[in-house]
Amino acid sequence: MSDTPNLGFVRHEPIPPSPPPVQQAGAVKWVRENLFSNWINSILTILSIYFVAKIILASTPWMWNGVWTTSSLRECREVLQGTSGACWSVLTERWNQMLFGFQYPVEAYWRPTLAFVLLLVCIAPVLFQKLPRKMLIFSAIYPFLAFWLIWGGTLLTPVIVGLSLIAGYMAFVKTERLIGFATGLLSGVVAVALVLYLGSFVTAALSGFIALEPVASRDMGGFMLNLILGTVCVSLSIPLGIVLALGRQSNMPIIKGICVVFIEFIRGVPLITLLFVANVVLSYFFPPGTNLDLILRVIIMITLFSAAYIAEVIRGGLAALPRGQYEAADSLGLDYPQAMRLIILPQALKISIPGIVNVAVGLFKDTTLVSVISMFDLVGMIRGPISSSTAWTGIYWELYLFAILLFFVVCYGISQYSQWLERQLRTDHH
Amino acid sequence: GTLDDVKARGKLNCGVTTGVPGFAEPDANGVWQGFDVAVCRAVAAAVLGDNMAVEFVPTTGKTRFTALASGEIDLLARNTTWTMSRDVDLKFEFVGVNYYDGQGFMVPASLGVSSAAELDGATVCIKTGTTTELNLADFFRANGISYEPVPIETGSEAAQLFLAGSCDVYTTDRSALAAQRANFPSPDDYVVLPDVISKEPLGPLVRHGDNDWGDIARWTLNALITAEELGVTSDNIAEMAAGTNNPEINRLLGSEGTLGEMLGLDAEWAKRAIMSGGNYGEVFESNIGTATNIGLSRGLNAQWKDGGLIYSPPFR
Amino acid sequence: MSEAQMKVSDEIAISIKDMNKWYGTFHVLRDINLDVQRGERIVICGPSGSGKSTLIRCINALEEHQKGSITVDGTLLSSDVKNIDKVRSEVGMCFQHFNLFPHLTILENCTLAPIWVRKTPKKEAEETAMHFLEKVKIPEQADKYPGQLSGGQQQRVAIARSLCMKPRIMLFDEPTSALDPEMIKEVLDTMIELAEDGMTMLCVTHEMGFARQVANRVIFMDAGQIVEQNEPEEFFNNPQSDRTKLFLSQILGH
Amino acid sequence: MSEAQMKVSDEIAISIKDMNKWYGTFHVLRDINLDVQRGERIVICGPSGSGKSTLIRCINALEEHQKGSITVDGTLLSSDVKNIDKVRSEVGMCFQHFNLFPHLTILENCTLAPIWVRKTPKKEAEETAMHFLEKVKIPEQADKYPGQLSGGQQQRVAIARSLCMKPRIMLFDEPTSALDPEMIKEVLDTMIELAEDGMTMLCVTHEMGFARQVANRVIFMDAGQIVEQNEPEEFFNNPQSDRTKLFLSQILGH
Amino acid sequence: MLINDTRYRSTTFQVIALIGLIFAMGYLVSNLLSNLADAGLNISWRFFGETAGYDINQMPIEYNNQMSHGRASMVGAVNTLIVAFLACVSATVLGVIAGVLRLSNNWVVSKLMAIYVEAFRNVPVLIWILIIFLVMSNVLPQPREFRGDAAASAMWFDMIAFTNRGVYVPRMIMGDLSWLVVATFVLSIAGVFAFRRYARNLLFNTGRLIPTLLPSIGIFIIPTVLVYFILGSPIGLESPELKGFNFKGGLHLRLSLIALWFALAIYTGAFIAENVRAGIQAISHGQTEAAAALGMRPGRIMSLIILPQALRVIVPPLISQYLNITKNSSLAIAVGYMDITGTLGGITLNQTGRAIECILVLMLFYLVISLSISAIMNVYNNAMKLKER
Ligand SMILES: Nc1ncnc2c1ncn2[C@@H]1O[C@H](COP(=O)(O)OP(=O)(O)OP(=O)(O)O)[C@@H](O)[C@H]1O
Ligand SMILES: Nc1ncnc2c1ncn2[C@@H]1O[C@H](COP(=O)(O)OP(=O)(O)OP(=O)(O)O)[C@@H](O)[C@H]1O
Ligand SMILES: NC(=O)CC[C@H](N)C(=O)O
Ligand SMILES: [Mg+2]
Ligand SMILES: [Mg+2]
Repeated sequence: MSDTPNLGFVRHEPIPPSPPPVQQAGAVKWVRENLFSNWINSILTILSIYFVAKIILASTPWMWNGVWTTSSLRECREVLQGTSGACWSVLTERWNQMLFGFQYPVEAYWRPTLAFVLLLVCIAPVLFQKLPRKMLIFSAIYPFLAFWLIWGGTLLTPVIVGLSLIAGYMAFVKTERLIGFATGLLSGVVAVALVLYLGSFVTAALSGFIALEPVASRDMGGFMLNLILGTVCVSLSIPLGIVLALGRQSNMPIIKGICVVFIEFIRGVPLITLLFVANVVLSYFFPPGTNLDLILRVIIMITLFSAAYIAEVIRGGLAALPRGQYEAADSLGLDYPQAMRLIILPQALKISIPGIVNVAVGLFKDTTLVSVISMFDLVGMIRGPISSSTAWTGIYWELYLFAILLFFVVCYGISQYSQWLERQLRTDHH
Repeated sequence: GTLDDVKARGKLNCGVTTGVPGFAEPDANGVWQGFDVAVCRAVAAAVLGDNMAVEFVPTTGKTRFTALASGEIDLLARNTTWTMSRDVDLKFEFVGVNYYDGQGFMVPASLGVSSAAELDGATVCIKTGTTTELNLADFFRANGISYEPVPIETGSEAAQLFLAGSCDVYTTDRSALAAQRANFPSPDDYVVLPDVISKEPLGPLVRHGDNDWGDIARWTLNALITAEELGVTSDNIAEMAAGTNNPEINRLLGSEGTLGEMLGLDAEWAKRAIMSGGNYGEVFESNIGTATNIGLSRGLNAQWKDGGLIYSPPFR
Repeated sequence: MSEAQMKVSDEIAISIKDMNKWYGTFHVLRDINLDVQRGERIVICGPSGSGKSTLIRCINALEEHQKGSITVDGTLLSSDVKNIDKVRSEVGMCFQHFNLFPHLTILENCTLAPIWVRKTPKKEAEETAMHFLEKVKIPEQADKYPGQLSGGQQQRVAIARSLCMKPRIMLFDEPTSALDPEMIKEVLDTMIELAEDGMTMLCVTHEMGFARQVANRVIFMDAGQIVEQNEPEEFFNNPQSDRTKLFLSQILGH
Repeated sequence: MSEAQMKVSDEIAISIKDMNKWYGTFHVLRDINLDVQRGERIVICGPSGSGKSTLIRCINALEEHQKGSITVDGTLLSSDVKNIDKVRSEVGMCFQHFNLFPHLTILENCTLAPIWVRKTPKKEAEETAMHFLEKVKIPEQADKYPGQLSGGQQQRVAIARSLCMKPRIMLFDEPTSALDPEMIKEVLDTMIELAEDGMTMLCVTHEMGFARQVANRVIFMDAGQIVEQNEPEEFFNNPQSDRTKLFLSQILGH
Repeated sequence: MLINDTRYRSTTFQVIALIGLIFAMGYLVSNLLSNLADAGLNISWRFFGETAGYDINQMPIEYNNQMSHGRASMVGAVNTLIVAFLACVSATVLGVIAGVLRLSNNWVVSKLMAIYVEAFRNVPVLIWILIIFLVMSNVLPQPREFRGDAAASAMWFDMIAFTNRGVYVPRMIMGDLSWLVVATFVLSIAGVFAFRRYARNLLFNTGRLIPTLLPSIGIFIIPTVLVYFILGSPIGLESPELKGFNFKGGLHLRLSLIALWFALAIYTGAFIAENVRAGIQAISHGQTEAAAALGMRPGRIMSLIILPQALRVIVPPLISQYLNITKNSSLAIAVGYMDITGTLGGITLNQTGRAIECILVLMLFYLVISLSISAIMNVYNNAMKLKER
């Protein structure tokens, strides 16, 4: 130990804080470290900057010189006189068709617009747990309101459907407490059917009562159709997905088998083939005389499609719950439906929300495939009526950029939300 | 039967093309117009008394037959060629011919091609799922020349590719070629070759088996044709309906006989059908005739008396 | 120890006869015979894997047994769901990891089963729940969520939750083994209080102090069998079998 | 303590002069001056965040310093990759979380670097590896994967892995703090054995028993500075600064 | 009641479910049969043997319009596999590069990659397919613009022509002894592997690390080139040549193929990039540090430590992306690429009107592919599972 230096050294006052050396801070350092840290990086940086600059130089004049006020491509070309420039006027001319399709009555555009604005209000409390829970009441009313706004007709129709659901729910709750889940379900269904049946007389008698001009499903089009298909199918597929997920988790081999076959089958085939089914064979499976229109058949198939994917997400959520939760529910004497409804699903669904949101984004993008079976969604409008119209044959960049923008805004927004939610779930307690 | 369904629904579901100018295309207000559309409107007028009570279902070459077979539409009026296999094997009922057509080729004038036989090695845009696809294969095989098919779903996309020069030739029914060419930015740069490589009798069709409904569609079309033959037009129909001294006109317009009842309709069915868009000639002229920018002449589609093929069985 | 002797009646609360259980081909429980009088407090101990948890879980039918019979409060545990439901509503259970429902408040945790299983009106259920929460000394936490509570508090909530079903028998499966030392005491205190009220209790635990103070009987299990049972004093001071001696030397030697 | 006194030579293994380091604008290490003789065994302690790990990591260039110099075995640590490689092959390091490579067997973990960095023939590398695995007393685990071992075993493998590179200096960053109490001992025993073989060691640890038994010198760091350094006996019994006293009272008071 | 007895409870439920399923199925099938009967149709597979009558532009296997619908479907199936394979390979390359670059410490590059990933992930793939298709058909020159002395466009190196009908590239013409060249080429690929193995063993045995990159390239190229010239250039390149309306000769990558291939690759590449990034980030930094502390260089750390571990994380989602590519390739129909959806599900369906049969076979085809891919994935997952206690 003899020659260890500085033994017993004690520093009495701390050294005052000192700034780091110059080359260690500021913009210079940032540039050196982030752009030119070695020669490969430098080359990459220069290449990328060159590349970006080229794109910007090429596209800005085109965008900037854009023409906004002509009524056909020919006029637009004349105005531009050979200089590079976009014919944005196709957007000002046809924005309404791209958003609402070409058959939706112009004077009723406010209705779907309002419906989609309210949609934001409706899903806000579901997506953000911090908002007041009272807003959920509006979320519950919303589907009926939106139906009325978009499809029109008398307000009585959605009101009666709503009432029938309430009646069904009451009947279910009452009977379930007295007798049991299965009976409750049955009486609920009976109550719904009864109210609907009685209600149909009322609507028939009072079809003009607070009525909006009715619009047929096949008149829906444009981006509105994408949004309708997206929201309707995802909402419908969640209950179905839950049932499938529970079935797949079940230890009864036959039920499990049915669910597995269904899920794997749907996930194994492309959506297009399912749309073909909706388009050309589904009608054969309905009793003779039923005539569901195309949009309904498409909704059925897309719902089945997304239900299979959502079931897999929810299955993950169910698997993530500790066994103890199931056992605690059992030992308290809760039966299977109660345990699922009160204990398991609320937790599993919460874990699954980010996954469900991802499926929803994917599905929303996939709604463009309906253009392949000649429905006029946003892409269908662009490919069909707009580009084949005499005035605008030959234009594509402007139209598709608009479509890209719309989809990007919606999908990017949603996926940012789901990432936020994932971070939230990772940190939050209870 | 379909008649009852249509009456109960109050609307006729009619399948049309997704957009061929002059034949079926929604105008700026979204109202469907065209030669095929007129047939639908006439049937709706005859059956429902309202020529606007039609729900137009746009179909592609691919979806049209399943739409009809599955009952999604009651009547398909979509420049569809009457072929034996469609009639017999696919179980449809063609109710007549409203346009006698043939398959033709359109090429850019600058190509300097004057006959289809010079098309060896050309790239050909073609609508899939049509008779023309098969005709084309047969034609090139028969002539021992090669080609490169570019299959396209809808007419508008085919036109886009053709205009961009992605294919040298665009082939389909000559009527459709003319219609689409009329819509091109500079129609004169493109020519339709003189060759006609097939017979394409285009007509409306219904499902096989429901003969009552088929009769209504068939005789509505015939009523339009007969009206032209007898000189009944939308202008003079009102006075003629009051009664004329031509008994066939009287039977047609219901002032004499019970032809309407036999169809399960009222006596004025044909009058309404004709009033909806005029007689066959009027429909032709206002939608695709020489006065329109499509500019098709009657040709084969002139009345038999004028040397054409348009010929209706008698109303008796 | 002396206070613990009170209120043991002759009525039989649980009666297990020649009970056997297999997991697949693995014979977990062998010829278990056990009668528990109403008001009795039994502590079960034994090495890990000896089948203690399994035994407890068989009693409220979380696991089914394959041979022999279990009768709880006169109800024979058979494959009839009605009987199983009856037994479960008579028997409360506390788990090692509490298993509170994290998405419900403490109060909702406690009222859930009374409302849905016992069909008690909500108001009444909440009153009962507050009563038992007071008993376990955390009424002020009623509106919090389980995640906001310490382990000891959570376990006490779990006990209160079971009590809200007004069970006549309570089962505990190592209720303190997931807890930090400071918290163990608060949970044991709650259990002792419960014992003093005369609750019939079966408790798997290695807390020997608790066993001494509260139990009427200590059962030692090994390899799926009940090896030895005795009053606590006798059991600890004068174990009969070698296996028990070895085991006691290990856990008391700590 | 006495055995620990052996084999300290005059040669200087590590010499740190006026070393400063910043993370962004945060001044983590301030004017560090430290000379380590060959064979010396130094324990570094201090409150969390005081920069102990950072200091250790600067020595084998896992972090770069911005001012001052570090010389290891005569090699000046500059931005020259050659020098960094040289230093790293002289200096072994053990991390708090072992950082074994989970996709390789224990033996492969130990032979990877000798083969690819030192270009030792595989056979020879394996022999060396087995030798060191025997030294840390787990030769029988050679063909298992890290995931199949307990924490203590994993840490011993990590030590063996470093030793296989035949380093002249070993750095340890809280090698035992992620371990259960039983396992701490087996790792410390290995380290003590290493110390007895005369390895130069720098060890961040709060195991004061270890420090007393093995260290030649204990260094106390606070706020990025070396506040005090002394022989262990002196350091523990007679700390000079108030900061040290406070710190020692906390960790020894346990 | 059976339902109250645990022994029979689940059986009872299952029997009820089964009966329900049978009834539902029966109901659907009876509807189907009665609807078909009403329409006078039937289910029949005869059409598969009948003459197709239509032409297909891209024929990887022999086909002409006198062959059967079954044959046409097979051409379509092979075309599906071709585009799926091309897209899988390019999406992987693109995704790996973008994923790695996104983690790069070069700010510009990583931001660019982030933009790429977000832009392409959040817009429907159908739009990308259509855009690439339209842009290429409108921007690229027509074949006839290559004609004449003062042609508006020229071929690259006189060999490659970019036209708005696709890209024409040279094709290899196999001469008499060409099999020898091919054999040499195959052998030299084997040689590269053998050499790398040898180098590895050399390192393991003697500790000598010989350079492998240049020798590998050498072994890869030199023997083939030598044999090629020794045999007197038996393999010729057939360059495309403008003849009549189109380029003749060479290999024609049709516009529809390119649009579909590129769009699928770029779109899926964005997803793969995210998987790659997540996979690399999933490997804790401690692994890198431990390896660095052992004296390993960054390149070695990547290849010996990070990649082997990251691959386990990356491969399963990668394979499900391959599945997505295969399924999305059915969008071929939007640009007229003659895959199986275009032949069997398109023209054959239209011409024969056998909708139910065609769609059923179409679904089965995709199902078989999907199930095989997932089977491969399961095998992989099981093989690669990290050993745990
Ligand atoms: N679901 C099961 N399937 C198969 N074997 C099981 C299952 N549950 C428990 N076992 C086995 O049964 C035996 C008894 O388990 P049990 O949990 O009852 O032991 P224990 O006495 O409670 O032990 P501990 O003190 O560790 O909780 C153990 O060997 C265990 O591995
Ligand atoms: N990469 C980094 N970037 C910025 N700050 C860092 C980084 N690494 C460490 N620090 C900060 O530097 C300080 C010293 O960290 P260091 O890990 O050296 O402390 P320590 O003494 O080892 O503490 P502990 O006992 O917790 O391991 C801490 O305040 C820490 O927050
Ligand atoms: N242009 C069309 O789509 C119809 C083509 C042709 N007349 C057919 O019926 O098949
Ligand atoms: Mg246990
Ligand atoms: Mg540290």
